[in-house]
Amino acid sequence: MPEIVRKSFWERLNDIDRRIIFLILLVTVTLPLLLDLGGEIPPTSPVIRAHAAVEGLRPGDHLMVSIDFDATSAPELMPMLRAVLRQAFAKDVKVIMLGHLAIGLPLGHMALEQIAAEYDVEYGVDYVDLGYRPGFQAVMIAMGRSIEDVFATDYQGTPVSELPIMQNVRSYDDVELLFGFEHGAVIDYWVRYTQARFGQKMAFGTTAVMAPDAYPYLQADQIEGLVGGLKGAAEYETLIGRPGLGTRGMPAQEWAHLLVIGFIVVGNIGHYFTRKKREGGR
Amino acid sequence: MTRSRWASLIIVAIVLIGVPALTGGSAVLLDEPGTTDNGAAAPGEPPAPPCGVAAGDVPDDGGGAILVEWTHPERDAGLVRAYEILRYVAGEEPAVIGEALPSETSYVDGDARDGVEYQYVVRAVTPLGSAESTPSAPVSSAPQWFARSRLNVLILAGLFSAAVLLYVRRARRGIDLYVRKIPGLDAVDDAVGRATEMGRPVLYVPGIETVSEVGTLASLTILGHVARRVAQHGTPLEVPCADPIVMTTAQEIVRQSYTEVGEIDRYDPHRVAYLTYDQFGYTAGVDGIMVRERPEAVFLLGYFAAESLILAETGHAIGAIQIAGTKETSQLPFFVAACDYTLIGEELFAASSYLGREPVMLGSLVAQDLAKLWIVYLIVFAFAAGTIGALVSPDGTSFLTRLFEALRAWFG
Amino acid sequence: MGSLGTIIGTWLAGFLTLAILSFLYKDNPFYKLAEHIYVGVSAGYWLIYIAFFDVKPMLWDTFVSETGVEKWIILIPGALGVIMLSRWFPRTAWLSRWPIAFTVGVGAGLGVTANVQGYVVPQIRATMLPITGLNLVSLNNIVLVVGVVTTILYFYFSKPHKGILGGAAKVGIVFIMISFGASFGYTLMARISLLIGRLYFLLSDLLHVID
Amino acid sequence: MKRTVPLIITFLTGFFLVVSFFVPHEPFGALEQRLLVWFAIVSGFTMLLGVDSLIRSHVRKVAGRRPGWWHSVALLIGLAVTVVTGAIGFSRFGSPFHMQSPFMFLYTHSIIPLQGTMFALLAFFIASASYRAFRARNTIATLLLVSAVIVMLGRIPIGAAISHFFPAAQEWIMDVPQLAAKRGIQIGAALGAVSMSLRIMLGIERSYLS
Repeated sequence: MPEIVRKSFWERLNDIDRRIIFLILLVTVTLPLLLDLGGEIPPTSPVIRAHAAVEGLRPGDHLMVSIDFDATSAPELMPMLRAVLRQAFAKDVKVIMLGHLAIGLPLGHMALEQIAAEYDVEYGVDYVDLGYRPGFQAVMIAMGRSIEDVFATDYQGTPVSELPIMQNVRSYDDVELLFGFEHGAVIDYWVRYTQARFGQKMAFGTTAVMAPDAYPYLQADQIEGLVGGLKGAAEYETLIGRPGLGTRGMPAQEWAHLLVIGFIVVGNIGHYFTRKKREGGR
Repeated sequence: MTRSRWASLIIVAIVLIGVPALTGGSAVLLDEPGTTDNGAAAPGEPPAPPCGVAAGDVPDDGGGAILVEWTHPERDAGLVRAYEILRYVAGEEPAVIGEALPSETSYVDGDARDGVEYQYVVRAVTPLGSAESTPSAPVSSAPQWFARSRLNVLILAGLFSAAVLLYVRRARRGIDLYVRKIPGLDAVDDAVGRATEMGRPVLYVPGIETVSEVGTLASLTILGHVARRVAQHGTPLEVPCADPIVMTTAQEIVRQSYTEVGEIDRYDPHRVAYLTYDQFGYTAGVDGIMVRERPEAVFLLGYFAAESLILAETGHAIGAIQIAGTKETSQLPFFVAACDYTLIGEELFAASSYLGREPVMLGSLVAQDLAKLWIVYLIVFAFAAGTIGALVSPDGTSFLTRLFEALRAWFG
Repeated sequence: MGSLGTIIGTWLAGFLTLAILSFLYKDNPFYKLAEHIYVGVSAGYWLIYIAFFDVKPMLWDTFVSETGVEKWIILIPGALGVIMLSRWFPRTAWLSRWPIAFTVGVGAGLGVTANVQGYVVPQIRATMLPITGLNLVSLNNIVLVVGVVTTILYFYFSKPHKGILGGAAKVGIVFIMISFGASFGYTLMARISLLIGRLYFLLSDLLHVID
Repeated sequence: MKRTVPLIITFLTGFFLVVSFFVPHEPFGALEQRLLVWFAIVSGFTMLLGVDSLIRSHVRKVAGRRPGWWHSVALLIGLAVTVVTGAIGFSRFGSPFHMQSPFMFLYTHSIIPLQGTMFALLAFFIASASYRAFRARNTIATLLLVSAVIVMLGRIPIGAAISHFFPAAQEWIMDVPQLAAKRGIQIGAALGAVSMSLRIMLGIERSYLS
């Protein structure tokens, strides 16, 4: 007979409004970000080596930074980029940015300006953004002879001959280290052309998915170091002593994982009890 | 029932046995590879040159390419920066035409003129100077008429095509063919029917790829069927497209379906519309259509990437019946989790045959089954041959082992 | 762009981010606005992108730089493209079936060989595995062969799933479900790092709550 | 004419692509590349039809003052501004994709965050889908659930901290049963795709132009 059946706790839990799930997830991810709950992530050898390569630069040395990713991999690669830029500026190392992904370069530029503002550095003197030129293989090879041949101007169109930072930089010979941030095949060309041909020292940050592919380069000592995924970024931040998105992101990542598993468990408990009730009522 | 339980039990047993075994065995994988010590003292003189330089025409190409290979005993010393490849024709000076990594022992010269005889020299470049090999024998490049490495593809594709045509012909002659139920496809008409009853529209999402992706073509053929049903019932049909070619093709198909059932006046081309080529812009737009138009039936058929779950969850939230299908194995789990019916891989391609129930089309399904059966036989045969061969003579000399290896080699 | 541009840009980005996130609560005018802006801007973006990276280099630049036959051959797809535009005029709209037929033909032609070469041949080869003795690899090989074979048989259409075929299909569905569960779980991490990226933007770049 | 010519075009295009696959000799070897370039050019023109369709449908909404018409105004403005900035970028910097181009400013501050946020919605939907869908209703659903949880745990450091079972099991499930089912599905789907392509090439399946 029809009557108002009060829903049991488990039934209500079963049909919970999904917005409550959204909210719990939001809180779970936001809290570790806000409160900096992440302990330090102990660095592993590939990251230690990458850090040491930058650390080995002396004031006035030139670090070339290549932006070879776009928005889809920014959550993983931006924390590394920030960490490397901070380390470089703190050591008075001069930064030359360029990139082989036209649509990704604006991201790198934003990070460069942001981090530069934290330090007492000046555009054109301590750092420069050369921008993008099409045809990355040709660009890589040509820079071995003359950077100015390819990048006659910086991203704003200022001739590099007018930029103090570029006065002593003619080719790879004057670049002490290259740090590439990669989410695709460009890394293979950096190694194949610039490392093999010109003996350029280089280190890379890659997405977690790409890292295994880049590992052989590290094992063969073709590259100085390798930072992979958000975890690698967290390790790098530990090494420079400036916790950032990597360090904060890792606990957020873990918590969210555990939360989703928790959801599955709770959903199943609810399912178990309501099924008992359904079967009992029959 | 009991059989499925047995099957699951077997699988669980395999998992339980397999995993601990792996836990024990994978310790090596977890180790950090040590840094190799590279501090060997550099000898004070240039290394020995590369040797055994051999050049030959690149097979299976349209000409214009020569493959150069060499060996270099000194390579392990870690001294070599790069190899330079030099080329010349008789009577000319050798000139550098390219470079190879220290780890490489071959180079493809893609700039050869067919019929011209070239000789190659490989030069090892080290900080202590460079060393040149003796030149290779003269060779020339030539184009080929048939890519022999693709012979296996030709044979397999040829056999399969023949089977399809054969069974299509048989079907034409009126032989009755059985096809098992595909739940997702049986639900297509129900879903359209329910939308009609509720007076709500039908939303058809043909994926985010263009027509060069076969999954999109499959989706478009199913669209024809859905559009006919929709036209018969007079239910509104929305087809937002992410690709303009898909849009024009879909417009043709939908218009044709309306014409066939004599309802061309009801056809509104503005409902088969382009949104944007941007993956997530399209997703945002389709989500908007879902929450505002409240379709009762949602079809997500074709090529999908990460947006699959965004679309399927929004569709679930508005309470629509959802029928999804794709061949992208990475997206299938999300459709299975959020949709009422999911067409998995081949079922998507079977759909147009199945829905049409045209004997001609069903013939091609039978041919596909035949091909699957043969693939299964082949895999099982190879398994048996390889296993028995290995057990009979573990040193790999038995006839069966060689047969097994030959079979594998034939497949590439 | 000066710093004012960056500030405006950051606030625009912040507004759009929040507007899209608000969809999780329910559809609302802000989401609707962001959605429409997204569709409009990205449609324009891809129009420019295709014009600049497809049509300009492939059609225009080729036509300008090539000499001889190539110069004229490249006009064929150009003509097909123009014919496609005949859809604007109802009387000539039927002509657009020619370029449509061409594009569908490309899809079909690629579909025949690419699927055999890309999937069938390498996957069969990779599944030709033996037992070589009592070891882990052999065990994995058995599981793999059984899994592939039964999954293939799950898709057998022209016989009822009874008897051996029925049994195989049931084992197949077990493998399929394990596979789907695993893929689902595997993707979780990447999705969450995307959310972390967005929240970090809001908390750091926009609100400056964290650095 | 209206029906036969398209069928012939489809057949010939498909046929030449197949020939090009097996015959490297000129002029066939380069046909595949050539036809793909043609395809890209045709789709470039078709993009005009797409944008035209988008504009018309929203102009109709604005003209008819349909509910929410001002959203359509926003869409049209967004579209127009993007195309105009693209043109400015092209004329002033030689490329719309130049860093200084206003087109890139728009890209950076609207498309990137929009894309990123839509993508990030997935984190929420994956949570709600797991809550709802992973229920131990029967043996098969239980397997789905168990393998998902094992892989989820195996991918985070905590999983390894609880037991080495999780990372190892995660790896094994991904490498063996997961791969097996994926292969089975792909082989079947590939056969389906080939037979579908054949039917289209030979005109047996012709719903796209019938």
